[in-house]
Amino acid sequence: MDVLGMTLRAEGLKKSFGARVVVDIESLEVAAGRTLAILGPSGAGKSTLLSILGLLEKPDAGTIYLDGRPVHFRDKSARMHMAAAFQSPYLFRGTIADNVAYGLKLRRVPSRKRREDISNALARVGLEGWEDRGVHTLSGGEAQRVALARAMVLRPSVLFLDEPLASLDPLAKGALASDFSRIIREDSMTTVYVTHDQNEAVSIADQLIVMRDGRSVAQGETYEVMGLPPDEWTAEFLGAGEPLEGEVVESGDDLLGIDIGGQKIWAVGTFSKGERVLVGVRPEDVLLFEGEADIPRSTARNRLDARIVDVRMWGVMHHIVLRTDGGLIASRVSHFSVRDMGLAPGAFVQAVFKATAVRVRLAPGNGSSRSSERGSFSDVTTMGAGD
Amino acid sequence: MDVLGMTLRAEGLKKSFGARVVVDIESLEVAAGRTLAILGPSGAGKSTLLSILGLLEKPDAGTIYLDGRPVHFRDKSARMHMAAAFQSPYLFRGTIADNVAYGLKLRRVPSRKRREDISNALARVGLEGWEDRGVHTLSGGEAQRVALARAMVLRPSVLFLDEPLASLDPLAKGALASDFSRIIREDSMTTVYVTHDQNEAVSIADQLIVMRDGRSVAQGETYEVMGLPPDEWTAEFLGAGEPLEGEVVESGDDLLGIDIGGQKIWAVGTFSKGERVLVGVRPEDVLLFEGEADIPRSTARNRLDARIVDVRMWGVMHHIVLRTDGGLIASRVSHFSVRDMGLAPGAFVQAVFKATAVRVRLAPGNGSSRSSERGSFSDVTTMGAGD
Amino acid sequence: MQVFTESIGQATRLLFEGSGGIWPVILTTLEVAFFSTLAGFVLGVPMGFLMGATRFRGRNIFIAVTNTFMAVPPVVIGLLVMMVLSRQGPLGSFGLLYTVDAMVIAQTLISTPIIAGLTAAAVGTVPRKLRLQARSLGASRFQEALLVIREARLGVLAAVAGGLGAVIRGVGAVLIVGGNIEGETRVLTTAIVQESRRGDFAKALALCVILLVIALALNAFITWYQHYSERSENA
Amino acid sequence: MQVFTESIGQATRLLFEGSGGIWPVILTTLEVAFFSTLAGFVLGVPMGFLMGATRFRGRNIFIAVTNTFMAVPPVVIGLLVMMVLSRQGPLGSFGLLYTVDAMVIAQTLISTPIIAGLTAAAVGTVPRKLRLQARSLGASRFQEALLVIREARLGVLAAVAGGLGAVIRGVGAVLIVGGNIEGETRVLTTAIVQESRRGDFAKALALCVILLVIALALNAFITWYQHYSERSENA
Repeated sequence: MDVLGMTLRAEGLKKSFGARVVVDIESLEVAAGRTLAILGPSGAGKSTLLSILGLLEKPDAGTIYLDGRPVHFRDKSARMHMAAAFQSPYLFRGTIADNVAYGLKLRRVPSRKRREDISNALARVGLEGWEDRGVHTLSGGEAQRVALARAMVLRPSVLFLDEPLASLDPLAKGALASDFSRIIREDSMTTVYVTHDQNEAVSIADQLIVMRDGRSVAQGETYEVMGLPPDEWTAEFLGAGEPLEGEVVESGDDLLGIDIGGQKIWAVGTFSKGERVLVGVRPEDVLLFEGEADIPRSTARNRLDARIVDVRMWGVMHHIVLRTDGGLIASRVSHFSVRDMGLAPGAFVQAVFKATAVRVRLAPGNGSSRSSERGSFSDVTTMGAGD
Repeated sequence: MDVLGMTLRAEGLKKSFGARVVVDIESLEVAAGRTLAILGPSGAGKSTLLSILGLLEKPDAGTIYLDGRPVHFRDKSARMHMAAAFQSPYLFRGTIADNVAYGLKLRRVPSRKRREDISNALARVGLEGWEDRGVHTLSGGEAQRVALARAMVLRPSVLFLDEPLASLDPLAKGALASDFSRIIREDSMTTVYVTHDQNEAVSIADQLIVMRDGRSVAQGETYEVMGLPPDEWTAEFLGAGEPLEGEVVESGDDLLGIDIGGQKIWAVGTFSKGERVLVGVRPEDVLLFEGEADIPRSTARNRLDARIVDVRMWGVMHHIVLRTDGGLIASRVSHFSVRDMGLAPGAFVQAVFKATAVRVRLAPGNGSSRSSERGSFSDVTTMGAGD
Repeated sequence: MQVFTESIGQATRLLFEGSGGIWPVILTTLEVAFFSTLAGFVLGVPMGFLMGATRFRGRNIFIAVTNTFMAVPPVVIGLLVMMVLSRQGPLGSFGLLYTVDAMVIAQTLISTPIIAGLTAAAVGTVPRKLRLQARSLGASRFQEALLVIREARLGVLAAVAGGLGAVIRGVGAVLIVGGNIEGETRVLTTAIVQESRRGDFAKALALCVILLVIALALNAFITWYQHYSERSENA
Repeated sequence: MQVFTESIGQATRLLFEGSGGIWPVILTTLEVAFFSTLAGFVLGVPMGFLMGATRFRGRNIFIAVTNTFMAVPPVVIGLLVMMVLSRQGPLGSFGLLYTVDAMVIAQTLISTPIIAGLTAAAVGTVPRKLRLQARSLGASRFQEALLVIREARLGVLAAVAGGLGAVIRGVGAVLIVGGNIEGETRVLTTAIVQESRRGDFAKALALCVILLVIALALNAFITWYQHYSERSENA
């Protein structure tokens, strides 16, 4: 299918309710056809930001650009390029076909074409032939599929999804997440996706913006932000370890040797010798071995001696915090590993991870920050060595 | 603290709304001081079962026993041993102290003792000194803490929690889950915990009952059910692989060798040679190595040659389905592993896991089922080799 | 109980006689009710939408005025309309006092705030996000408003029925501005007052039966429509 | 406009004169309103709770009867009460016709279904799970009911105010059963009808002002209390 998406950019968005600043975003950009997830806890201003970007609410200040053209809150032709679905499906009274027809009628699509479009849209969300069912007979997951069909049938250039899966149980959520993701990619719509669930964000989005109290605390490519969050709060929110600080001591052939408190960590990237950098690794990329185990050489180039300082349950896994000479890192291991290896605070282990799993960026106060290689954000708070 | 909990048992519970059977549970039992999670998708009848167990709703049929004594729906003295908190905190108008005082007043606790109890209860849920705040000023997480304090201050023998964390964002959820878990264990209350989230269930519960359409499809110790679900639907719901069927070919010293389609799987247990068994392993316990890699001997005793048949995203991880000679197993690996190892459908890998991570039970139609070692359930659908 | 049995017998005869002063009374009642409810609908539904579903400067004052109007006793409205229409009043030259038009004007002042207030409550239950949803699909402000009223149509219908019911049931305003002139401005309620004060229970009861039939038929229709509508949606 | 200015001047004098037939009228109005609303409260709130918050066999019939009663025109209620209390009626021997007691009885029949219906709507908004929550903490059925009514207290207050408002505003029933006897059963609404039909606009307007003050003060109190209550909860 041809590319539908338009580039969505915003500058200086501000919105307050009374004295409370709900949104205060300097700048963001989503390239045509890409997916941005807005991630954050309740009350962070995610939904308000989405409403502003979707021209549904008027910001107190700031401008939104569609393919470089500034568009205003009342710009009807710009709004015709957009569509949205929310956490509650907000279906209108009537049949499924009535609902999916709503936007098409507003666009004066002739009725024969309309019927065809509705039928195709329903087939794509897995509700083929459901046109004449009443909306009150639908389950939560089915209603959410209708809401997506109602937005998607308009072939919007920018699609806004506000926690579309948050009210569903895990089975329905799993089924819908993969369908939503497939449809967004097939149509190459530019998509803005609000969620408080980092798993959903990672599954669906190319880029992340993490919000807290209306402000952006991290922006960038999904795996960069997940691997190396810019601060402690974001790290905690994303379930990542805090960044470690070190100095590049070897550099060449895209491989970096970084000295962190006397231990050397290998990473992939193009920084110069002597530069001070921040380093992060996702807990799920860190394997633990017994302290004295003789680990044969493998592609997992990094081995750090570490002592366990905390073990806590994290659903079906355990989240283990380790102290190395360079600082704290985390690992996620299964229940059985914890029991078999006797992983408890105080135990000595070896933490093993690959060089490619390590994210690196310049430490603050170390010259100007570099721009990301992918560079979709004009204001990149987080960036990594790329891949 | 002394043990508060009472044993809660139920037999033949049935409840229909109109023609729809909402609850149909033959039998369940929670030993004094233990925690049972009722797990299942929306509409499975979880909340109705909790209401019936908590003497809040009248079943159409069946009996509930408290420490062996049958109790009826209108049994006020039995109800005085119970307390509940729900997904919405349902705080009453007034201050926090008014709310926490409610059950104490009904129990005619003198006002000086009441103030003391309220103050202690609030301190335990992390709201020390918040007595005089109005309930409308609270965040979702704070309100849920008040609801827990209001139930807990009564020192109930059985505590009922109905999705207490489902409406909260992940940060608040994480903080509350560990506090709830700690408080339940400190007081040794018998607890029934409804959730649709397997991570929550695993974090908090000793025992699981998985419900579908009002019926129990799996009951047993948490890790037994998680590791070896009794059927395909439950396996899918719990994110586990399907059970593999094999024959015990070696047995002795608690270690079993099980032949599964020509490959041998090692497990821990006490079955006899020649018995046909079902075998399961959690995806998070399965490590993948490249097909030709020479893996040194280690405590991970099981190595199976496998071919990848499916790779899909599962939040921050990937869920990988593998075909072995004995059937399908699953593994969960990080994004970087997938990329670095080129894990894609068709690739050959070695699946490595420990003998202790394997759950085993007799295959159906292979003599009578054995009773579980812990034996809290009178009707154990799932049981394993124990630990 | 004799008074009842006797009166019911006489009332039945009166009803089926077809003659007498009953038919003009019924027609005048329906005429006043229809036009004052129509006017209340045209004025009240947009007012209710503005109050219930929008935010504008002065909205709270608007709501307070409507609530106040709902609280004004019908006899007060009757008196004020009478003074305006009286020969010395500002509109005295039109000679409307003691006519059906005067009754329609007074009853419209009663039905409009009721319809507006109940419509505001009904559209207020439609989630604001449903309007954002419509907007996100390309609806203009006017199309949004139509959708909201359509979503709240059971409540809006109940509002109109509430206005109509008040107009049919009420006696205070029409008694004052209509004057209960036989063959001209006599309506069911004023006729019942007149006949019962004269002690003609049979005639009063006959009129009551007709009034009750109209009032309860309206009530039954609303109840039926709500049930029917809910059921057909869940089918 | 002359009619207004003149009347307002005369009305002001009448109000501050203190003499005349005005004070007995006001007192009778308040007496009827107080007792009929009190009776409506005692009967209507429990009925409303049963309809709005419980499920029992026959509940739908109960609701339908209440709705029907709310739709019955006051003049019909007036006539029926009159017939029951008339000398030939079942309770004729008590001699209640054309007394304040008769008016209280008729107005209670009007206020009770209003209070019951609005209370039912108010308690119906309290989630059923809140009652299960109370039950799970050890509340008996009665304690649950008290809690629900307490949670819905703004709505219950509005229900009582609605009943009181209808009783103060209404004229149809009291005109019939009271008979508008000077110094005995004359109330503000019946006096306004009488004076305006006699063309004594000044006196009618003076009475209107008093009636309006009572009606609007009630309205203002409810509005204030709701705002106050919401604000103090959010403080």
